[in-house]
Amino acid sequence: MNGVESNGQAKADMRVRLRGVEFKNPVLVASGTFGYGAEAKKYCDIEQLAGIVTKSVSWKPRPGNPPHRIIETASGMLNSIGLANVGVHTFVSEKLPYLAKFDTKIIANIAASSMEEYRDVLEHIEQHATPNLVGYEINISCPNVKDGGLSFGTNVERTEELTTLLRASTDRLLIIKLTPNVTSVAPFAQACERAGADAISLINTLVGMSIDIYTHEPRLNTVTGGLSGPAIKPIALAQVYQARKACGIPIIGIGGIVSAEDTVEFLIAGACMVQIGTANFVHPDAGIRVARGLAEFLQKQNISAVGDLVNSLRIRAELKAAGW
Amino acid sequence: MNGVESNGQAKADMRVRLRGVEFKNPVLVASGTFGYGAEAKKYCDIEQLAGIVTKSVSWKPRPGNPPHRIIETASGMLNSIGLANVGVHTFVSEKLPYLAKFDTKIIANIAASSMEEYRDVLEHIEQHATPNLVGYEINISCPNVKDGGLSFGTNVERTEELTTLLRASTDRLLIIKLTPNVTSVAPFAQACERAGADAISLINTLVGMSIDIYTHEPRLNTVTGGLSGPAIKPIALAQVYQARKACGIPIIGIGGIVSAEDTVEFLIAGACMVQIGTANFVHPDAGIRVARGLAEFLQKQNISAVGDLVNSLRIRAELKAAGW
Amino acid sequence: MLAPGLVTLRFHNPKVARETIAGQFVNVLPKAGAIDPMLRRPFSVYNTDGDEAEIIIQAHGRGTNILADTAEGEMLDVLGPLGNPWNYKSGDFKTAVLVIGGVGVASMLLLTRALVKEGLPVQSYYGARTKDLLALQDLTNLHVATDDGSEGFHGSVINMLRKDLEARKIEQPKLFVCGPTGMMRAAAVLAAEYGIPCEVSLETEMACGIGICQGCPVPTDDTTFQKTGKRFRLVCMDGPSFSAETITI
Amino acid sequence: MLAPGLVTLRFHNPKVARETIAGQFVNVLPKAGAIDPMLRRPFSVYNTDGDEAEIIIQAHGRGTNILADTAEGEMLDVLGPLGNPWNYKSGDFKTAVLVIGGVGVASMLLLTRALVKEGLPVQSYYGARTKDLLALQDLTNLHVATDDGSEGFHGSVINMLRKDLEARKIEQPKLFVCGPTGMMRAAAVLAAEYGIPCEVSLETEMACGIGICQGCPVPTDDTTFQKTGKRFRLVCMDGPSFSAETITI
Ligand SMILES: Cc1cc2nc3c(=O)[nH]c(=O)nc-3n(C[C@H](O)[C@H](O)[C@H](O)COP(=O)(O)OP(=O)(O)OC[C@H]3O[C@@H](n4cnc5c(N)ncnc54)[C@H](O)[C@@H]3O)c2cc1C
Ligand SMILES: Cc1cc2nc3c(=O)[nH]c(=O)nc-3n(C[C@H](O)[C@H](O)[C@H](O)COP(=O)(O)OP(=O)(O)OC[C@H]3O[C@@H](n4cnc5c(N)ncnc54)[C@H](O)[C@@H]3O)c2cc1C
Ligand SMILES: Cc1cc2nc3c(=O)[nH]c(=O)nc-3n(C[C@H](O)[C@H](O)[C@H](O)COP(=O)(O)O)c2cc1C
Ligand SMILES: Cc1cc2nc3c(=O)[nH]c(=O)nc-3n(C[C@H](O)[C@H](O)[C@H](O)COP(=O)(O)O)c2cc1C
Ligand code: FES
Ligand code: FES
Repeated sequence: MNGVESNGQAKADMRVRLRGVEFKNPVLVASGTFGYGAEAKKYCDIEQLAGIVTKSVSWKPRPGNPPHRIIETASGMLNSIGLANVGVHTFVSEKLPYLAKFDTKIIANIAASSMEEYRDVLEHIEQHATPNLVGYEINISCPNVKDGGLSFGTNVERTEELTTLLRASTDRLLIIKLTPNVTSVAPFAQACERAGADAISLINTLVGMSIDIYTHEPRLNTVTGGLSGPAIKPIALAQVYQARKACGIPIIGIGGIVSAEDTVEFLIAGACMVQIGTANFVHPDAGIRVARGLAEFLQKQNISAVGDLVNSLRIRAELKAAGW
Repeated sequence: MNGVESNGQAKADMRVRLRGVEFKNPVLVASGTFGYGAEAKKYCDIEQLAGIVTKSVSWKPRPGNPPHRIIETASGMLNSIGLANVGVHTFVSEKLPYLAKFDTKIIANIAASSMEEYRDVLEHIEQHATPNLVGYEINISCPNVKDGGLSFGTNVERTEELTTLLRASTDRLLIIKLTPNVTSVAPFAQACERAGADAISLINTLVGMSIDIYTHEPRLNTVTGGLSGPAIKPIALAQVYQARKACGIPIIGIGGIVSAEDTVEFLIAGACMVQIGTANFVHPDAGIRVARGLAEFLQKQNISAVGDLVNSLRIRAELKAAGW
Repeated sequence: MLAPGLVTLRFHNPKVARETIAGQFVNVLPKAGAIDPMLRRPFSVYNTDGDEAEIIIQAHGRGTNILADTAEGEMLDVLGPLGNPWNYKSGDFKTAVLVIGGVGVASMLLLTRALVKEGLPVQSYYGARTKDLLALQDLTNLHVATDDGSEGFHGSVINMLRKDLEARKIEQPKLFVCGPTGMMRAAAVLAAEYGIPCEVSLETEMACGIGICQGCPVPTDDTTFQKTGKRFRLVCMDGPSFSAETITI
Repeated sequence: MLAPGLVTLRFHNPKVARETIAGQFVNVLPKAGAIDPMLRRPFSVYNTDGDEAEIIIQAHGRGTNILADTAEGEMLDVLGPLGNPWNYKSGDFKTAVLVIGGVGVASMLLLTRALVKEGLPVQSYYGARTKDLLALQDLTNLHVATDDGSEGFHGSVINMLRKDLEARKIEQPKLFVCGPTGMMRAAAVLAAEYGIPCEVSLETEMACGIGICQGCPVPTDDTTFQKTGKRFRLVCMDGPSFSAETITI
């Protein structure tokens, strides 16, 4: 399956497995940054992506927040979309079937305001699952709606309880998406592991704010919003590293990734896959650019499989001894 | 005292008071980003600054961490200086007397690894206080030394206990410097208020990381370090706003400020003063550039006193009603 | 230079040049490879000519300042054409009335051309603060208004238009409006008053320009909301031009 | 162009041009007003001439690529002169031996001039990967080594120097070394072996260049630590050149 390049060098094995599921490569596109595929299709050959994490879906459709929803910041952006989505019924009747046409994996991201709603949405999708729907990403970390799950994401017990509940409802991949807006991500990673999650993904956006100095009004209509983009990459990387030390389940790294080099950092820190978010807004084909760049990197570095990079951080002995 | 410009417009009143202490303007330079004054003096007319927050001082001198200590990131930087400092004895024998020559206020920043060390350092400085030493900033938030106070800064009870202890030891300004690496800054702000702090300052740096993709080693010798600069401004602003809602004591805003406009955002969000950090590395006179720009802004906007900006955020009624 | 502060960028892009219909826009990266500023900036396609296209940039912020400084020969990273065309084939008018404020002029050349091709008469009402800010070329049957009276009608372009509507000078008009929000709102009110169709081309912040970020909503008006169940429409996908009566500007 | 990949920037700055002593550096902003990349970049002052100064830039990263693209006439934001000069007045040598690798050549022109002014003979040992990468002008008594043997000695500049030291060709030498870390380390070892003074000019990341960030430490060697109590010295303030025996490269 792994081809040999004309220069004789073996192509690196880009495949990744998450429990039974095999992905083409480690590069997913992040929830809320790729729509439901149809919009970006024109600019991005979806089938070159490992998979698409769909926009958070809730039981009922949500109109989202009033404008302004996005503000550019230094090497990043704030958003306050407010989980605008079509609701789970349209999701299963229109979006999933549309996405089923592509040779790529689909992970349905779910947002809700109660245990029951999370379960109901998941079970409804289970009942209408399409062949390439491989799992769920549970958004307990949206900072810009009042009832967007952050009350779960900042509470270890509720995170564990929710994960246990959802675990009972599906055999597909169950991925819990964690928030960086906590003192330590470690206990959350451990709670997810205990409750049987297949993986965790992190980070969601950081709580941020911007003010119009002439009107004295917050620039985002929800006062604060979620910060994403290259600005947050160092924070995301630190949290992936801390989660890696804390738990044994796979980690999907997210936050400020724009290049193959960024991706390699996340893999070394301990993630086995990554998601591309904000970068899709700049280049709708960012995901495949990153995947392609990653393959080239592996080949240049003579690394035969992408898995060899995962969790390959080298910390010198004296630092380890000093407790770092 | 407030002059009138030749064009007839009154100059805005830039003064700020923190309890008994009057500052020329709201612009301080942040701890660890301006040395002890001597180095930057050549490039910056120190007397135009409201004051200098000195590099964190501990009981004994600290050599700091081995290289590499700084890494540039997207619109920011990571540092792992490791609280390199001369120790409190040299601080009072050399640094404070040197700083006493300038017509500006000095705030001594203290870092320690135990309650007793914090108190001892503070009391030692008290005994050797110079006339322009107006107070203390207590660093309970350094993310890049193992014993750098973050164990205080992420624990509400210890924050309160420490503040109470130090309050008993000084009548000078007592400012507690908070970390953004917590789930919510609100209880910390409240603990400081309860324990009698005169003000809180925030934010210190965010925990971040960077990896050399060729050697697989962390780029900073301490694996993780502290993220500062424009990248973190939206986060800092949100935390100032959240602290403002939570407590009644003055707030000093810090984080990514490079311009007068940035400063105005922090004032509107609820800070009454700001500190310039990383920007000093680019322009050692960043503080006076910002102060001058702020005076011009006030004049152009016909705002008669800088205090009028403080906490002037306008949130529309419907948003308030919705709980934002 | 068209007028002070406006810069025209011409670039080779067969796709944009050949496929753009009047009213569509492109999303342009201020600086390829840079991560600050990071997001693309949307601009109306001003002109197309063979394989080349033009945009007009009013430099006033981080991204537009960089773009206005683009040197001859530099590469421009352009995504487009995006959005929907002006709805100039709606058939509910006999005279197209272009109502233009400031850099809104950038979406009017292609529209004028398209209308002329359809055989529809065009009247252009163009307002600016002062004479020097007018970018006059390419407009047909021009009526100029300046706030300071330095040229044409002394006052707002909306007041000038109101007088002409009052005097029934224009046969079965439809307004095509692009300019500052205040002007678009006033035009919408005027159109409602006279019961004439009115289309406005909106500006909102955009992260993607292609419908994947949901960052560019415009609230619908209550009737439309009740009819469609949609509280918002997306300026990049559903617009940028909307029938004024269906939205809340 | 001096050599492929090296760009010379000449700028008007009376302070830098008049005050710089050989070995000092300037800290240059890649792009004034930009917040990414944000930090200044340090460069040796290569040449001074009246009110003008020159630096040589090897473009290989975000900041140096931007600087290498600086257009004629653009403003350059330069802080300096910074750091200490080469210690060429130490009096403990009769022949100055410049040991140069790659872009380390940038700090050698002013040093050569200063040494000549002091009446001290200069021998220049200059190594590069290949012939084309050598920037040869301005060097006195040049001995060239290339890794690929395309010019001069075939091998490392350190081995070439070792042979000449072995042959006692050089009278009471002192080494002034600037180049890649590995080369500087090797030069220090060589100097220790022969018991000759050696000064190395170090490169570390710098945030400020003026001593306020503490970001640029170099560890002292154990003896120096025991004598001074200082575990680190700052490259920007205490350096950039150090007596090789006092530090741990
Ligand atoms: C469909 C459409 C067509 C447009 N056509 C033109 C045109 O032909 N010529 C022209 O000069 N301008 C046009 N604009 C406005 C132009 O996009 C903004 O002036 C530009 O994005 C401002 O960028 P900046 O970096 O200079 O400002 P900054 O204030 O630095 O931008 C910060 C952020 O806010 C956004 N933003 C700021 N102002 C506006 C605005 N008025 N509209 C939308 N986003 C904004 C930016 O895109 C960026 O994301 C159009 C806007 C839209 C939506
Ligand atoms: C005292 C001194 C004198 C120097 N003189 C010269 C000279 O004359 N000519 C020349 O071409 N180079 C010189 N250098 C090296 C030059 O500063 C770096 O090549 C440059 O900073 C790299 O910036 P970048 O943006 O291209 O690289 P990036 O990798 O994008 O830079 C990221 C960060 O790392 C720092 N950094 C990266 N490489 C180095 C390095 N080798 N040394 C120090 N900091 C680094 C940058 O300053 C920046 O903060 C000197 C360095 C020092 C300390
Ligand atoms: C506009 C926007 C919308 C988003 N919507 C969602 C969402 O619906 N559900 C979710 O779990 N995360 C959402 N996110 C978070 C991203 O999936 C991702 O975690 C975050 O943006 C960090 O990655 P990035 O820096 O690559 O963008 C959204 C992010 C952005 C910028
Ligand atoms: C190099 C460096 C050293 C710092 N040292 C200290 C310190 O000793 N004590 C402290 O309280 N904060 C220290 N800080 C944190 C700053 O005072 C400030 O809180 C932080 O950098 C955020 O502000 P900025 O984004 O403007 O830099 C340091 C920051 C930097 C970048
Ligand atoms: S700009 Fe992204 S959806 Fe419209
Ligand atoms: S670079 Fe800041 S102290 Fe040396």
